[in-house]
Amino acid sequence: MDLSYSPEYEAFRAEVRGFLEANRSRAPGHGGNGLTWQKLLIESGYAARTIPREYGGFGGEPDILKSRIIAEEFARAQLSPGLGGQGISMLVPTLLEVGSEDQKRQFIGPTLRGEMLWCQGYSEPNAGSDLAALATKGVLEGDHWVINGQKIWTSTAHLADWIFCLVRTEPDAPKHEGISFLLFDMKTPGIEIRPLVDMTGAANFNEVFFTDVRVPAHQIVGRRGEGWKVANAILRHERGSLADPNVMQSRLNALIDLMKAETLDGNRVIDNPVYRDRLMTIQGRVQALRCNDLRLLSAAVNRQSAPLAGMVVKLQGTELRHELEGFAIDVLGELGLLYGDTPRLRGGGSWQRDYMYFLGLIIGGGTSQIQKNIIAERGLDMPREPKLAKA
Amino acid sequence: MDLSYSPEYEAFRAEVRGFLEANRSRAPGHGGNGLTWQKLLIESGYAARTIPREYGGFGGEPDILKSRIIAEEFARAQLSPGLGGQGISMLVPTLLEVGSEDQKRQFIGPTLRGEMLWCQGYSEPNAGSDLAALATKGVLEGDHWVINGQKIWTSTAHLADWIFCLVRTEPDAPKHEGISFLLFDMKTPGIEIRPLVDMTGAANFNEVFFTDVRVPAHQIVGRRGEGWKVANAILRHERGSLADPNVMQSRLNALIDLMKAETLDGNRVIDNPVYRDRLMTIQGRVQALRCNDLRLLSAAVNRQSAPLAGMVVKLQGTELRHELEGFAIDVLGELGLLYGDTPRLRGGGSWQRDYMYFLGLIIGGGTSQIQKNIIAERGLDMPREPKLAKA
Amino acid sequence: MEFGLSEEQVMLQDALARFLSGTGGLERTRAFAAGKDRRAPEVLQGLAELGVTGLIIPEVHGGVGLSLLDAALAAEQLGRFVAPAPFAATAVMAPLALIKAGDAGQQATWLPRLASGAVVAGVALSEITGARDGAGVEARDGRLYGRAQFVVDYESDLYIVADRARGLYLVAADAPGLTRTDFRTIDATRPTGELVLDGVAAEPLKADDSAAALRAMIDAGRVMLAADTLGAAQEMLDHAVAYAKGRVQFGRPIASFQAVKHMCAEMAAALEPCRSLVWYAGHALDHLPEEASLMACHAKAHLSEVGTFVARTATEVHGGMGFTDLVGLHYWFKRIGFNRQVLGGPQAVRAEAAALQGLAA
Amino acid sequence: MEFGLSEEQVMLQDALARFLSGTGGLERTRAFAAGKDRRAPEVLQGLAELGVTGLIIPEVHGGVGLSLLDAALAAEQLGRFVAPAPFAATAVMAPLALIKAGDAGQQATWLPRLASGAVVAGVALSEITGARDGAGVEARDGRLYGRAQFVVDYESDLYIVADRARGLYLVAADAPGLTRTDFRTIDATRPTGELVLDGVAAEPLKADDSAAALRAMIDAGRVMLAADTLGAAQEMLDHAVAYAKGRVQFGRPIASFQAVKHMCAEMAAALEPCRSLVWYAGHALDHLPEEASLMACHAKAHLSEVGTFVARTATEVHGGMGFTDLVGLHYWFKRIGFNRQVLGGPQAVRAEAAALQGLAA
Repeated sequence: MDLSYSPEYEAFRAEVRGFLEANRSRAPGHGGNGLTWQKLLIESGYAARTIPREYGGFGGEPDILKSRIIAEEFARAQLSPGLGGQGISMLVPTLLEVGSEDQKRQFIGPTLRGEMLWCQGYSEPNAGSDLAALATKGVLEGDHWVINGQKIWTSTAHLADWIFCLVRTEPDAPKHEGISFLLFDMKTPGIEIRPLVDMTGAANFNEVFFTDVRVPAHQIVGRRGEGWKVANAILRHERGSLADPNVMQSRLNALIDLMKAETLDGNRVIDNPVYRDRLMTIQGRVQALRCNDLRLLSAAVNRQSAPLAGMVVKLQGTELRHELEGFAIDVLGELGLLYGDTPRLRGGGSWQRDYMYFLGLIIGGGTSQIQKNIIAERGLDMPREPKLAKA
Repeated sequence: MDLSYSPEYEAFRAEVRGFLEANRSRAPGHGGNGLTWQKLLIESGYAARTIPREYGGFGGEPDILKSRIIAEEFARAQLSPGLGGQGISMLVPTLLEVGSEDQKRQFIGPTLRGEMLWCQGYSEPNAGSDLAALATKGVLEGDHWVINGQKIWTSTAHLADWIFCLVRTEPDAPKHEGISFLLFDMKTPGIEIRPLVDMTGAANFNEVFFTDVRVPAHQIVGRRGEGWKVANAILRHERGSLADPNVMQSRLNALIDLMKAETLDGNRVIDNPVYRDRLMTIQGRVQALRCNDLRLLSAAVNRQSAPLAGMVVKLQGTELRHELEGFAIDVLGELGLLYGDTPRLRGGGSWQRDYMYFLGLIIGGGTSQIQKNIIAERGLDMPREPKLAKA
Repeated sequence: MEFGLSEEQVMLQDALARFLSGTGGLERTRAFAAGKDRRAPEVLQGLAELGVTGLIIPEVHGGVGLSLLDAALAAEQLGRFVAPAPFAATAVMAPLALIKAGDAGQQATWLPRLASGAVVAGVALSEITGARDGAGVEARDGRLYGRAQFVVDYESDLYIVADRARGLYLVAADAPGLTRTDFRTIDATRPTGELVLDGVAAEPLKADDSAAALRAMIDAGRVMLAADTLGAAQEMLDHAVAYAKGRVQFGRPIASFQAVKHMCAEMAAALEPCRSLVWYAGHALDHLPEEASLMACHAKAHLSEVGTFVARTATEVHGGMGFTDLVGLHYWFKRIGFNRQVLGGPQAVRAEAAALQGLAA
Repeated sequence: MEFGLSEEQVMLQDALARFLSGTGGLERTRAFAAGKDRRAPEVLQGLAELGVTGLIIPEVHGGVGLSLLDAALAAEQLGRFVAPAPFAATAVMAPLALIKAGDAGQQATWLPRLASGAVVAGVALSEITGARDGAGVEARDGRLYGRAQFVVDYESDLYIVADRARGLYLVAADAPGLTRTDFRTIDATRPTGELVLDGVAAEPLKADDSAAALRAMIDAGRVMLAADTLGAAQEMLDHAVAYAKGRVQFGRPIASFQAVKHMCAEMAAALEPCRSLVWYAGHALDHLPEEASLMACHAKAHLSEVGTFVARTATEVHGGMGFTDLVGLHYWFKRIGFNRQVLGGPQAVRAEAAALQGLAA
């Protein structure tokens, strides 16, 4: 057990801090532009760090601790850590793993530099928890796939240049083996985007409809029918990131500040023992998840295995965060109901928004029910749902 | 909505009170004997009230309100309401419904008078939630059933004169149709009783082993293979009674007294706002169950239907009671750990005992998981567990 | 002895349900939420025709003269249909104030107009159940000064305002010196806001014991909010069960998965006893004076907790759909959220329940 | 940077697990619980041979000189095997008191004997973490008066007693004026009881700041109890999963029912982060002084809550068997219940956590 960083890493931390001090004025929100900032970060090795130079990255060695130090220092300085999004976080790793050389050269660089925005076409109205039931069809006609069907939960579809999309191309193959992973331009004729308003009132997601959308045959990643395999390796990355305990810790600190600032009948809310007890209960759980996160980091650095510790993050994290935000609403009482552009609003309405948004995350990215199946089956080696008799 | 009782019932209540005042000295615990008290109660119509005279009962008309008034007044007077047990509460109604005339005349009277104690032989080690899987075998040899097998959870087996027992007599019939309902003497050769110590430290239950136990063929209730039907109608009566909200209310009052009496660092526990909040949360839930109970009583009296209200009682009641007892332990802190014959014990150790005992009741009489299945399937009309494919 | 609803009460529920679904149900609510109007006059009109606005107002004043339990049953239906209509204040708390603390002239002036729906009355007493931001109202020389937040049925023609001394006052919405600030909350179906009173001339309700009237208003208001949550939560549960039966994943209705069944069973198990609790609390308001305040607290707090659980769980059963606006489930979710905080959050109400029993320090 | 166990630590766990299962495991515990002996000398002897009694005692005093995290790992194994052995006081809190507050002579006298297991030391400071029944100890003229309840590792030769002024004293178990009253609790594996001190001659520990030593003792004791619960709860979960896989009902292992799977998944999801929390809290005791007390509070309170949940749920998964003595699951259930209350129940400990952060009123 050693929570300190070696001198090499402390030096690296100092380097990052120096960079951030020197370049603060070039960061977005401080006078700089997002795309040039991204370019600077890649050149300096603070974004796209481990992606090979020939594909537009920095070409550094993978080093989990350095990645962590970068994340920590950017957060501390409250400067943008560069571009994110599903193109960078999901498509790029996919292409690196299974893309063709041409695809890597064509797509990774512009994606990293923010010149090419992506959206993800996985879920469908009848393929949610059961993603492999997806029904969007792709039929090869000559040298084009002709795509018909509908996707849902497509965030940033209205902004995206391209989509990476799961399409059923082998209708006669078993469910999991009939899917292909296709890339195509969102300006292709036959694509209609409808914003999907959610309970927070925002349109964070879209429905996307495909009618005879024609996609060049070579824009497939992996082979025909391998789409499930291609997509699945990457899906796992998404889940943990939904419930970062360090973000939770900041949120908890904001909650404590709120409880010190707000009063009920002239008494500070923090002085109410019942609320204080509830706060401490939540703090204890946040601490447990933070320690768990430290364990996962250490396991990754030291190439040890802590599978169960990883599997519980999404379930525990999203539920706790939802609860934390709901507690803040209770702390505010009627003031906690305020939402939108309104007088007396607290925290920009973020408590209500995140209360609802994290209910969405409890559901999204694998519902809590699916998470429990995974923990039981993969973590505890309990039997999978048995096959049913034919009706 | 009318929570008052009509003059007829108020008069009946006065009559019961008069009886109790006049006969207090004849009650067990006040100088009287249990068996003569039982006889007096039957003669006066306060026990075995609706059971025909020819079988040894009082022969009154069924009247739910009068039954309730009797229960309330005996509880108020803190006098024994007469004998209970599985013979009276389960076997007698069964015999009345499906017993032969001979069986009724032979068994009901002595059972009601406490001259014949019964135990119940239903559960087996491999037939718990799945009771229909029971394997104790009965083979007809001449004019006797020969019984081999094992029962478990047999309370009062060590005291009982007779047993009513489910036995598989038709091995080739479908699972639910191969069971018969037999009655036999516990002194029959081949019966071995082993006490089953539980987590409370008491032996409230037993295991009972049968080796070539010979039972006269006519001691069957209903026909061969009808045992499941016979038993099941009665099982339902058992469930609600495990979680009487009026008992819960007394327990809550005892808890409030406890919180007023106990101190921590010299302060009364009731003055701790966190504990008070938890107490009020529990009180609100107890009130909800009491009101639900009132609704069930009213529905029974007025021949209305409130099926869901009935189905939730066991689940909600046992879980709330377990929680209430656990809270009392927290209230007592280290003192709440004391158990058995020890100095400084509070409430005779009842908080710990009932905390454990009600965990047993969460499990017994249909586990909470089975209760939820029932609520979903029968209460909400959701599908039953689908049939599995053959492995 | 009968603990259940009479035929008339069942008919009232049915009539209200028919009207509220006939008036557009969720679609009317959506339009209201999306539009700029902060009143839905035709809904109010329909309620008036059904006698809901005058439900507890004596017949001599043009009302129907029913009980507070009947009012709770109406509130339950309003919650069930997330109706964009004022109710708890204008149809219950304000009439109660006038009945219990108004003089004959005040009653004759206002009760018939409230009964007919010609006048809508809001109630400003949130500071009595818990003052935030230093809000509160003081009376000096027959004039009111201060601030009252989170007025119940805020879009009104008339307000009943409580001052810090627990006196009750009538204030016209257009009284000079009164400034109104609209709030937006998560619940678009029940507009609320703040009154700033700067020397507003106000007519006191002249009862001997306006504190008792105020207590009765708060008790009744809490039971109405609890009933509203009951209706909303029951509707969410019904939606969840129906959705689970229709939604197929992994080749079978998700209602056949034990996890989904148990989520629904847990909701039903928690909610079903709540119905009896609300009935009892509603009945107690009129008939069991020594229990009324305590049962109102328990109904409010317990329904808030169960409602929150059902709102979340029913949304989860709907999967992603529950999170979208498409099925509109969030209107119920937010309505339950609103009911939780107004007239005292669960913790505050439980503290009051303890105090009512002499258990507070 | 490494947040995990070293090879040596894993070996320590394994050695202890081998010894404790070899010494009879549950059967030894049953025999201890059923018998009249309140000490299990051969278990203590074995622990001494493994170095567990001297784990944190410096090598110069005959100990092993390991860290408090190592002690927490040992506590976890003792909980896992519901071992009938003293530990939190005799191997951790008492040595800490002597190391932090004893003078050279006291250390030289006692530490080697504690390390070898020749002397067992109990700790009487429950009144500092919350006094019940008006208990408490006062020092006057070098003598102790009063009552100390729920002594940790009560069956001892030597006690470290805290008085109300937070001074620490050494008291021999056979000191004149000392009366012991045995208690029986649900947890038969760790005897406890009460000391009545009537002018007992006591030797003070002479540190400048005995309050700091006392604080360190309480922090460490709490982490040990949390670790004990971690081990016990993990064992219950493992038992539940194994039982569910073997138990057939309705023609299939109950582990294949989604409800049972989810109960186990919920236990694992709650428990797995607890492991890291206990590690961190154990590490903080030695290395992060500014966090140590707070993390000890969180570990104690959070493990108590999760432990209670796991104890109940694992019992439920076992169905009726879980309720019987046959599988002995209740030994773990009761051990977790014991750990919950000793050295401060969860609510009291959370209140302390708030105070440590300056959040209390």
